[in-house]
This record gives sequence, structure tokens and C-alpha cells, in this order.
Amino acid sequence: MKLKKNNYINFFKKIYLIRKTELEISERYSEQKMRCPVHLSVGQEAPSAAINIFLKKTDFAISYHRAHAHYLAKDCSLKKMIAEIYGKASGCSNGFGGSMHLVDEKKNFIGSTAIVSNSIPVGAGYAYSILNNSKNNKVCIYIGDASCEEGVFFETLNFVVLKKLPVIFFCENNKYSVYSGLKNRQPKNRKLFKLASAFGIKSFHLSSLNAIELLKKMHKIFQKKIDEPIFIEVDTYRYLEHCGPNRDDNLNYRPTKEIKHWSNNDPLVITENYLLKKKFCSEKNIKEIKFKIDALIRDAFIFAENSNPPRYKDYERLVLK
Amino acid sequence: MKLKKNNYINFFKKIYLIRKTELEISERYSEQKMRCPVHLSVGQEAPSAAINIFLKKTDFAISYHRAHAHYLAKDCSLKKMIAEIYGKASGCSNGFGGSMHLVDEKKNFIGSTAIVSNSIPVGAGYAYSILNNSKNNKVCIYIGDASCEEGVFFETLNFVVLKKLPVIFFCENNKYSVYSGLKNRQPKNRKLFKLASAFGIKSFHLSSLNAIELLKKMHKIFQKKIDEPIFIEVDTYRYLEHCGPNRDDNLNYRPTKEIKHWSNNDPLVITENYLLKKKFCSEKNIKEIKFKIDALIRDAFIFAENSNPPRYKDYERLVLK
Amino acid sequence: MIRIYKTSEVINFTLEKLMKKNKNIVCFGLGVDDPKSIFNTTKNLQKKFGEYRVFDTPASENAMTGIGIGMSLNGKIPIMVHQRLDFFLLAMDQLVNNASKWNIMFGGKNRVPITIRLIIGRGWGQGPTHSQNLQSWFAHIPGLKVVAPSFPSTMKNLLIDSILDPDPVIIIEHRWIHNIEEKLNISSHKKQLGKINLLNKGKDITLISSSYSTIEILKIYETLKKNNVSFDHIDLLSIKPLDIKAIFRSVKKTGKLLILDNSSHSFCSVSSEIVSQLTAINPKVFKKKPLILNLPEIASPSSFYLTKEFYQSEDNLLKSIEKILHKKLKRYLKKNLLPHDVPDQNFTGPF
Amino acid sequence: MIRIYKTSEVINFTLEKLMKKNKNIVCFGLGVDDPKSIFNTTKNLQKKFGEYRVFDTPASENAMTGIGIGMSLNGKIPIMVHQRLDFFLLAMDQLVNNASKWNIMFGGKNRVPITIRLIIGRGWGQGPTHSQNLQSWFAHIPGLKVVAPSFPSTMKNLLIDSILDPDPVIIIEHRWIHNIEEKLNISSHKKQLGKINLLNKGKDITLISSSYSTIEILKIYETLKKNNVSFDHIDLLSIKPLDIKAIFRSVKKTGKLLILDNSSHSFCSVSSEIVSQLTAINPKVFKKKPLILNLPEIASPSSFYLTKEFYQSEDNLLKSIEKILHKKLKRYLKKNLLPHDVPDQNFTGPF
Ligand SMILES: Cc1ncc(C[n+]2csc(CCOP(=O)(O)OP(=O)(O)O)c2C)c(N)n1
Ligand SMILES: Cc1ncc(C[n+]2csc(CCOP(=O)(O)OP(=O)(O)O)c2C)c(N)n1
Ligand SMILES: [Mg+2]
Ligand SMILES: [Mg+2]
Repeated sequence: MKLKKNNYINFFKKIYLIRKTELEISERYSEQKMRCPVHLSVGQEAPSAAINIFLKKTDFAISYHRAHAHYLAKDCSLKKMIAEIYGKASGCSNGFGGSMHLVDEKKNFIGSTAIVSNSIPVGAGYAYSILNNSKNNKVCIYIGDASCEEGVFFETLNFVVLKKLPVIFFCENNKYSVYSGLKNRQPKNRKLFKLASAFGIKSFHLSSLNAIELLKKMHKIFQKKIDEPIFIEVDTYRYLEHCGPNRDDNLNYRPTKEIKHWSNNDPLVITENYLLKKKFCSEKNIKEIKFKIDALIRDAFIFAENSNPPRYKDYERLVLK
Repeated sequence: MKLKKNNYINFFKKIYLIRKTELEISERYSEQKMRCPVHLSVGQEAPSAAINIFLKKTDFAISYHRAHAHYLAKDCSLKKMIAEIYGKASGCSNGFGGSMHLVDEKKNFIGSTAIVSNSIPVGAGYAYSILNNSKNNKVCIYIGDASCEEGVFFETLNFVVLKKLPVIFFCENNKYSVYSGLKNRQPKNRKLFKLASAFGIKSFHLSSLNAIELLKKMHKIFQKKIDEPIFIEVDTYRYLEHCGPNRDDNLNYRPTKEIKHWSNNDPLVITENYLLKKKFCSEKNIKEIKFKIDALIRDAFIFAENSNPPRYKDYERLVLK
Repeated sequence: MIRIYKTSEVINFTLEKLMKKNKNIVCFGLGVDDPKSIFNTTKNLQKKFGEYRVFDTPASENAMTGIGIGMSLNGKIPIMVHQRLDFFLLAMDQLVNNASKWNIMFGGKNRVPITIRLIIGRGWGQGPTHSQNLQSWFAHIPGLKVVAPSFPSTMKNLLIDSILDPDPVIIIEHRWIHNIEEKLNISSHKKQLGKINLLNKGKDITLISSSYSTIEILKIYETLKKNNVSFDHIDLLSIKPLDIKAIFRSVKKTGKLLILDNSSHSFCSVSSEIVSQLTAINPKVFKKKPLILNLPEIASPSSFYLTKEFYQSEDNLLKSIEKILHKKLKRYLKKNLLPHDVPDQNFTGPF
Repeated sequence: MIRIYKTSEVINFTLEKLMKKNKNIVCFGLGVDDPKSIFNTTKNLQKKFGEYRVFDTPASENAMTGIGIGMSLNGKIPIMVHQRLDFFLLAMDQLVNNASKWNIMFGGKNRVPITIRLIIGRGWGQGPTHSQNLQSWFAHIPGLKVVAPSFPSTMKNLLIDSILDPDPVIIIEHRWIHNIEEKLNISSHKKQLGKINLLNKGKDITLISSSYSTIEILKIYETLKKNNVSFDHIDLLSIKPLDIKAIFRSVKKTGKLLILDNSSHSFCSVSSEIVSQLTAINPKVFKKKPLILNLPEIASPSSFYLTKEFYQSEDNLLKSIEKILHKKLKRYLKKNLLPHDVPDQNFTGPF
């Protein structure tokens, strides 16, 4: 199977959807109606967009605090996500969870949690429950570079390999944990995919700056039938602050050169140009795509704003008896 | 520096001391005066005996539940260990800790604990406290093969490499965790030293069945100046049950062939024969050595039996005010 | 079948029965399939249900708890076991931040029906990290239930209740109840989660206990009865939910309360909680100062010579009752020929 | 120097002062050296004391706690910090099985003088795993001390006490006290570990609070005073050891007790412990039923619309007091122009 025109277009769509949703959140955050921590994925849309070109609808996903991209790339409900961030009853978790607790059962998005690495074994347990499933479904466990510092990650890795669970570890290495660069946390020359590999899991490293190359490399991984657990590390970069709506480059915890390096290779620009260059889309097509997605986002925010708040009574009903 | 005659003799002495002490505990256990779990090291004396030929007195050690050998190989107080197992006030931990909580400040034996892997970071913290010490002291952290399944081991490994702490991880791989063979716990072909190595720590694997070869290989490691953390995995085997004084081969959790394989290469027999063959010792010398050590052990048991029990009052004094 | 069963047997039979009925039940933990099969409680389960449903695990308590949670989100009903509660401290993040909250966190649609058996050690030098009963930790967390069986029959009922419960349940399983025997009908079931068991009825004093402490109180029954002390004896069974109404009824009747608590340490204990809740209902309920007997404010010692005083003795228990009742009690205690640090004559160490 | 300080400044100054005096003090935790320096509390420390004594760590809470313990066994005095208590659940094995027991386990010769700062989140969607106060867990463990400062001055005193204490101390540090201001002498020190602070003296009722709850009670002072309610207000400061004698003296005087507890959930809470201990001393001390106000028996929600009812309001606090006093109170509350989920007007999210 070769990459088709449609794959490229879908890839672009996903990136655009994530980018614009996140930017909309960013812009509207100061209205103080989204009253919860948000970890935006602006800049790092490509990895999850790419893998979701190849994951099946029936595959599962589970994620961490920076989950918007993972959620949207899996076609989960945009409306329910925005409503969740607004703390509304129509949110995917009824407003109980907020931005860090996204779920969409219909789309097989198991959930996302706010403690670094603690969704990892949950994903593995889910994979255990579908072991030997005829559909060959997998659980994609999203992790960050700091996830690979928590012991539970290694414990889970060992178990997943031991039991040959249908798991894809998908590590978005954006080189930072909050403001802490890798040098504070991991030895020089650490290669996460090699570390994983030493546990006996087949591992891949996609270090491409160029989103289209990333997609192609991802394609290569999924060309072969995957019948064992795998680990994929993707280099990526966030443009905004760790948590919140703003840029924070003024804080100088990241080298200007590094920031430039990544923003000069913006995945949205690159994919759009590629579609045009390859004539997969005309300028008009692109406009239409954007227009449709913009409308979806607008609708989602309207939906969220107009939704009812959760009632405390409904929350209290969940107290165990 | 070459291995000297004296090194070999000391090696033998350590092995003999450990073997005989453990067998004495085993024999007397049914008297029901040693009323605590004991994890004996019969069969796996050689690894700790070997490394302690090369560790300095000023180096530190910290261990886990099966600590007798590590303690004795570092010349810690035999009397206090036996008294501790007897629960007496003269025990190294005043009887408060029992067999699994050995300590000897004078000999730089930091302690041993009973929760798998939880002494590992404590050892690393100790190493942090002596970082850049002029004496180039190290902390030897003893671990078992199951230790390498707990997340905290990997977390510590990462930190030790990150900060280049003066740590020697010393892993005695006896292939079992209680009754569980490796196949229940780790993927096939797992090599612990390779796993460690992937974290960026210099790693060694000593797989020799022959105790003398083990000593020689250990010697080779310590020939070079060690100025970074290292990891040493040693294959070994326990003869008795996981916990307690008896053989338990009747339970059939270990293949008879495997048991034979190891007991046919008994470290005590091999080292004794080697000393004789190389004429490092005469039969008479050996007898004298044994006689002396036997006496020490006898004395230690007499000391323990005759010691006073701890007073509850003294224990209660430790309640925080 | 009605006959005499040991607690360990009852666990084994109950697990087998439920696993046969419901093939979503999965059972795992360090050593479930080994020759000792968790003090015989998981005997033959792997043989009967295969390696997928019954499996040994790596020493990775935290991940394994998360794995149990993950399974349960897709319809499995996991039963985890830890040979000592102390080992489970490694998994508090998974228990508290995930198991207890998953349902709430995601809007109330995802329950986690996991059952976790935690064995409490005692005696024979178990020492500081092999004998903690942290039941009040678990009871403190919203979203968790906690039970503490005492007998074969209550073990059977509570184990079934726990496994059938749609939310996480912690079973506090004292090592010293494994060999306790009782005649019972193995195929009966009575719901006891959330309920107390009134073992003896009387009017002078209310005695409350749970788990092995209940056995300890049984040992003074004869003395109490021969001294004409008329007492309510409440076996808690369910630490949380707690049947405070039933407890209040009893204390209201007797006005006097003694709680024997085998959890370590007095601060923020389940016993304190009981006294506090009773006081909040009505402080006048107490005609005498209530007394809590539990373990001292210090890590438990290993030495045989120290555990004797560390744990509560029958005599101390009686002295406390004398104090509350203001009455001397003649002792009718069975001569205990056993050393204080073993549960029965079959126990000769080391574990 | 006497001037107005914020709590966060006081922490920063105190750390600096002690670290200057004693070069064995080491300070570490995720983000101690980053641009936000733990809400400014560790500002400039790394610049001043170097990377060996002040360092950022990998996300490895369990190992880092053990590493702190290890250092402390060789003379270092570690100060660890966690931006949220919730993250520290990963380290319970090290805390309970090692830090709290090391001294006992090895015969009483090896103390572990570690200080652990745990920040409690609240508001702005902190949600279920960023706002737990598990103070009663720590208080339950023999070998641990627990303090909960409320003001700049008590923070200063308790931080010094904790660092100088030879045993492990947990500091419950509420996020909403960081910006509280108070005029104080930064170079003075008064020992407060083990002691309460009587903030107001009166005879009708005893109010007990700790940490940020103390601030919440301050907000109803005017209403109480204008209504001629004469009250003792006890700021606990030291959760463990607990100065139960001082508390008893107060309740004996007033006969009425209300505890405002910002820890989640009623079961096995510090408040229950206080009520239970008072009852054990003398149940007759209560002329009225004591009341405990704390957080509901459920994980905390993220939604703005739910946190309002989840946390105790001033009005609810007053209603409870009315109930105990059997008396209507006219409200003299400052109009709160702020949304309920932020500590002050400078807070605009997201953390
Ligand atoms: C156990 C735990 N420790 C610390 C935190 C605080 N924290 C929140 S996000 C984060 C950074 C995680 O970095 P990474 O995994 O690389 O993901 P990224 O934010 O870069 O996407 C940290 C440390 C936490 N939530 N949980
Ligand atoms: C955290 C924890 N889990 C389980 C146990 C029970 N346990 C005691 S010793 C042991 C086996 C450890 O095996 P290994 O590390 O290989 O050491 P060995 O006994 O073989 O020397 C286990 C699982 C424990 N003490 N701590
Ligand atoms: Mg990152
Ligand atoms: Mg082993």
C-alpha cells in the first residue's frame, strides 16, 4: 500500500484542525471562561496527525496532560472537548475532569490523565484485555519525554514485552518537561528509543523536522504488519508555554536558535505547501478545507459557551454508597 | 597489580565464612530461637566474596533481604549479625530489625532493607553525599534479579548516570524471585547488564560457573581506575529455599538439571581445590583457616544466645515526641 | 456443601466458583501460581483457568495495579493480591490517582471493579515493613471501599461482595486468619459489605473489632461470661462503608465502648473515626470514656522479645475492660502453650 | 528586618538563611531552578549555592525521595519539594517504609532529617489529581511529623523547625497562602512545631483550622465580632505532634467545637482524630455536638461550576456556627468581587 493523495490531505486536515483549535483556545483564554490548566500542542501537531493516518478506528488510544492533539487526531468530539475545557456538563467528562481528562468511548479514546506516566500501565492493561483479539486492534499509549523518567514506564515496558501486548508506545520528545531541558533530567546522548529497545521492544526514531518526511517514515513503519509491541519516538517541539495560552520565549529557558530551528519548519506550512506543490489540492480546495474546519471550531466554541454547567447534584450522585 | 596468593586465600576465607555461618543458621533454625525470616546465601557466596576482595574498607555497601553474604564479605560484625537474628539487644540493629536489617557503621555497611529495590535509591543518595570525595570511595548497591523489575531501580539508574555518582550496582542474578523463574517476569533473552548499559552505565556480565574465574574476571574490572558508575551482573545460584533453612527442591520449581549444574560447581569446593592445587595453602593451612572461622561462628552463636533481649522500654524511647 | 473449612480454603473455593461463573474475572499477583499459591488461596486456579486469567507477575507493583485498572475499563474483573500490604505502598499513585478517581474524573461512566487483597503480616520477626495495616489510608480515600474479614464465613461473603462490587474494594486479609476454621455452607452467600456482624449481644459494654482482632476478643469470651459481663461484640467487617448506625445503636444501649484495632498507631485510625462519628451524632452517648486499643506509635519490631508487648495481650484487653466497667474480672483464659508470635502450632516459620 | 512579606518570600529568605548557615542543607525537586522557581520560593538559590546543593530532578519522585534519605544518612539535610502533593503518591514506599522507619529499623542510631514540602492546589480547574490534601495519611505514620503553616510568620517558624528537626517532617503548603502578606521580623524565630497558635480568645465556641482554612476563618471574624460571638480560634500549625492539651483547654472552656478542615473527606481525617482524642479525654467536654466541616466524600472536580459548592463557603461556615450556637448571625462579609476559584486578583491561571 502506498501513501495516497487522500492520506496527505487528511494529514493536513488533522494538523490544521489541531493548530486552529489550540490557537482559538489560546486567544480566548484571557476571557477567563476556560478556567483550567491547558497544555497546548501548537507546533507539535504532526506526530499524532501522522500516526492517526495509519491507526484504525477500532484501535485504542490513551494519553497524558497534553492530550488535545491526540484526541483530535483520532477524530474524537471537538465539541465535547471544548465544552470540557469550559467546565460544562456537555463536556466529554461532564466538566468533572477538565482539559487534562479527555475521553471519547465512541472513538476508542480511553482517557488522558494528569499525573506524569500514570496512564501508561492503564493502557497496557487495556491491551491485555484485548490480547488475541481477532481484529488485531492496538492500544496507542502516548507519552512525553519526561514519562520516560518515571519507574512505572519501565515496569510497563517490561510487562508489555513479556506478554507481547498489542501496544504502540508513542513518545513525543519535545525536549522539555515544563521548563526543564533534557540535560537536567537525562544523561547526555540518551536515546529514548534505544533505551526502549534494550527492553526487547521493536523501536523506531522519527527525527525528521519535515512533517511530510515524518508522515512517510511513519508510513514505512505501518507498511509491515505489526504483530508485536512497538515503540516510536518522534522529535517535536511546542511553540507555546508548557501550560497556558502564551509564548514564553522571554523566559529564556530555550535557546533562540532552537526555537527558530523548529518554527522555520512549521508542520502546517510544510504540509500546505506540499499539497499545493504536488497538486493534491488547489488553493481553492485548501481554502474550503480551512473554511470547513474553522466553522467546526467556531461551532464547538458556541456549543461550549451555550451549554449548561454541570449541576452539583449530579456530581454528588457519584459519591459511593 | 596482579592477583596475589593472599587474594585467593581471602576469597576462600570469605566464602567459607559465609557458607558455614549460613549452614549453622540453617541447622539451628529448627530450635526456633531465630524467630525471623532468613534468606540464606548458601551457594551464592562467591559474587560478594569476590567483589569484596577489591572494594576498599572505606567504600560503602547497602543491600536487600538476602544480605548475610554481603555483610560478612565486608568484614562486618558476625556476632552482631547472629545476635540480630536472635532478636537480641546486642544485635547490629538492637534486635529491632532482624535478619533483613543489617547495619555496621564501623564497616561502612549502610544497611539492608526488606522491600524489593527500596534500598537502591538510598544507596544512590549516599553516593550523592560523597560525590567528589577525595578518597574516591564508592557505594556498592547490591541487588537481585527481581530488583530490576521495580521502577525505582530504573529511576535510580538514570539519576546515577546523570550525576555520575560513585556507585557500583552489583546484581546477583540467581534466576529466581521466590519461586518465580525469570520466564514469568522478564522477556526471553533479557540481559540485565545490557539493559543497564542502555541507560549509559558501563556494564559487565560475569557468567562464570567457576568461582576462581569469577574472581579473575572481577579483578579485571577493578584493574582499571573506576571513575564512573558501573553495573556488574553476576550469575549465581542459591542452594536452599528462598526464605528459610531448608532445601526445597522437592517443590520442583527449579529443573533438577539446573540445580545439579550449579551444585557440581560449588564455589567452596572449587576455591579450596584451587588453593591446594596452586599450593597457596597446604591441607594443614586450610584446616587452620577453617578451624579459626568455625570458632568465630561458634563464638558468635554463644554470644547471641547469651545476650540479653532488648527491653521494650528502650524500644519505646524511640517514639517521636 | 456444609463442612468445616479453613479461611484459606474458603478463599480458594470462592475464587474458583466465581471464576467459573464469570470468565471476565482475572487473578494475578506475585506468586499466585507458585507451589505455595499465596498460602493455598490460589491453588490450582491457573491449572483450571489458564495462564491468561491467572498469572504471576514481575515485581512491579505500581504498573501491575495500573494494568489491573486498564483491564477493568474494558470489562475484566481483576483480583490482585499482595503477600504483604507493605509492598503495595509502591502503587499508591495508581490506587489513589487512578483507581479511586477514574469514574469521577471521566464523568461517571467508567467504573473500576478491581479487588485488591492485602495480606497483613504478624509475628515471627515480620518486623517494620512486613506487618503494617494501613486500612485507614484506604478508608480515607473517596472512591475506595475497605473490608476486613475475620472468619471463613465472613471471608466468603465479603470476598464475593468485593468481586461483584462495581468499584475498587480493598480486602484487609490478616495472615493469622488463614488457618481459622469454621463450619459453613460454601455455596451460600449473604451480603456483608457495608454491614457489621453482631457476634454477641449484651448490655454492659460494646466491644468492636475487625479482622484478627475479632479472634482476639473471642478468646476472652469465657472470662467475660463467667464474670457475668454482658457485652455487645461487633465485628466490623466493612471498614468503609461503615455501618455507624448499627454501632451507634449498640453504644447507645451500653454507653461504654472499647475498640480493639490491629492497625498500627492511633492517629487518624479507623477507631478514631468511629469515636468521632459517634460523638458527632451525640457526645452524650458515652457514659464512660471510650477506649481505643491499638498498636503503639512506632514501627513494629522484629525481635520476638519486643513483639510480645507491642501487640495487645488478652490480659491488657481485660484490664481495659475492667477500667471501663470499674470491676475486677477473674481470669478464665486458656493457658496459651504457644509462643506469642505464632498463630497456631503448625506455624514454625519462616514466613 | 521588619517589613511586610509574602509567604513565598518568607520561604525563599528562610531557605537562603539556613542554607548559608549550614552547608549540609541540600534543596531539590522538579523545577527548583527554573524561571518560576516553585512560585518564587526557591528563587536564586541555585545561583547562590551552586548546582550540587540546589538541583532540578528527573520526574522520578520515588527514587528522588530515596536519594534524599540516603544523603541524610550521611549528614546532609535534604529539603524536597513537590509542586503538588498528588505527585508524591509515587513515593509512599520510600516515605513510609524507609524515611519513617530507618531510625527504628536499625536500632535507633540513624535519623533521617529530611523535610518535604508538599503544595496543595486549589481552584482554576486543578481537578481530581492536583488538589488533594492527604495530611492525615502522613499523620497516621509513626515516625513522621506534619506541619501546616497558614501565614508568613508561621511559615517561617515551622519551616525552620522542620529543617532543624532530626526526623522527617512533611510541610503541607497550600498554594493559596503563597501570596498572603504579613508584617514580621524575618530574623526572629519562635518554635511552633508541636504547638497551636491561639489567634483569637473567647468563650462561646472553639474554632479550629489549619493552613488556608485559617485564612477562611479570618474572613468571618468581623461577622462574629459584630454579632458578639466570643470565640477561641486555634490555628493548628502542627498536625503531628498535636497539642491536644491546648485544644482540650479551649473546648473545655467553650464546650462547643467547629473544625474547618481543608483536607478532603471526612473518614480518618485529622479532624476526626481531634474529636476522638477529646472524647477519649472526656466525652462530657462537649456541651453541643462538635461539627467538622471538610471536603465532600468525592474526588474534587475541575469545573468552575462545581468547585463553588465543593469547597466550604463563608456562608456555610457561618450557618454551621449558627447551628452550634443556636443563634442567628447577621452577615458582615466583605463583598467578594473575585471569582470563587482564585486566591487573589493577580491570579489569572493557568497554574
Ligand atoms: C508524577 C508527576 N510529577 C510531576 C508532574 C508535573 N508535571 C506536569 S506536566 C510535566 C512535564 C511532563 O513533560 P513531558 O512528559 O515531556 O510532556 P510535555 O509536557 O513536554 O508534553 C510535569 C513534570 C506531574 N503532573 N506528575
Ligand atoms: C516490593 C516488594 N514486592 C515483593 C516482595 C516479596 N519478595 C521478597 S524477596 C522477593 C524476591 C526477590 O528476588 P530477587 O531480587 O531476585 O532476590 P533473591 O531473593 O533471588 O536473592 C520478593 C518478591 C517484597 N519484599 N517487596
Ligand atoms: Mg516534553
Ligand atoms: Mg533472584
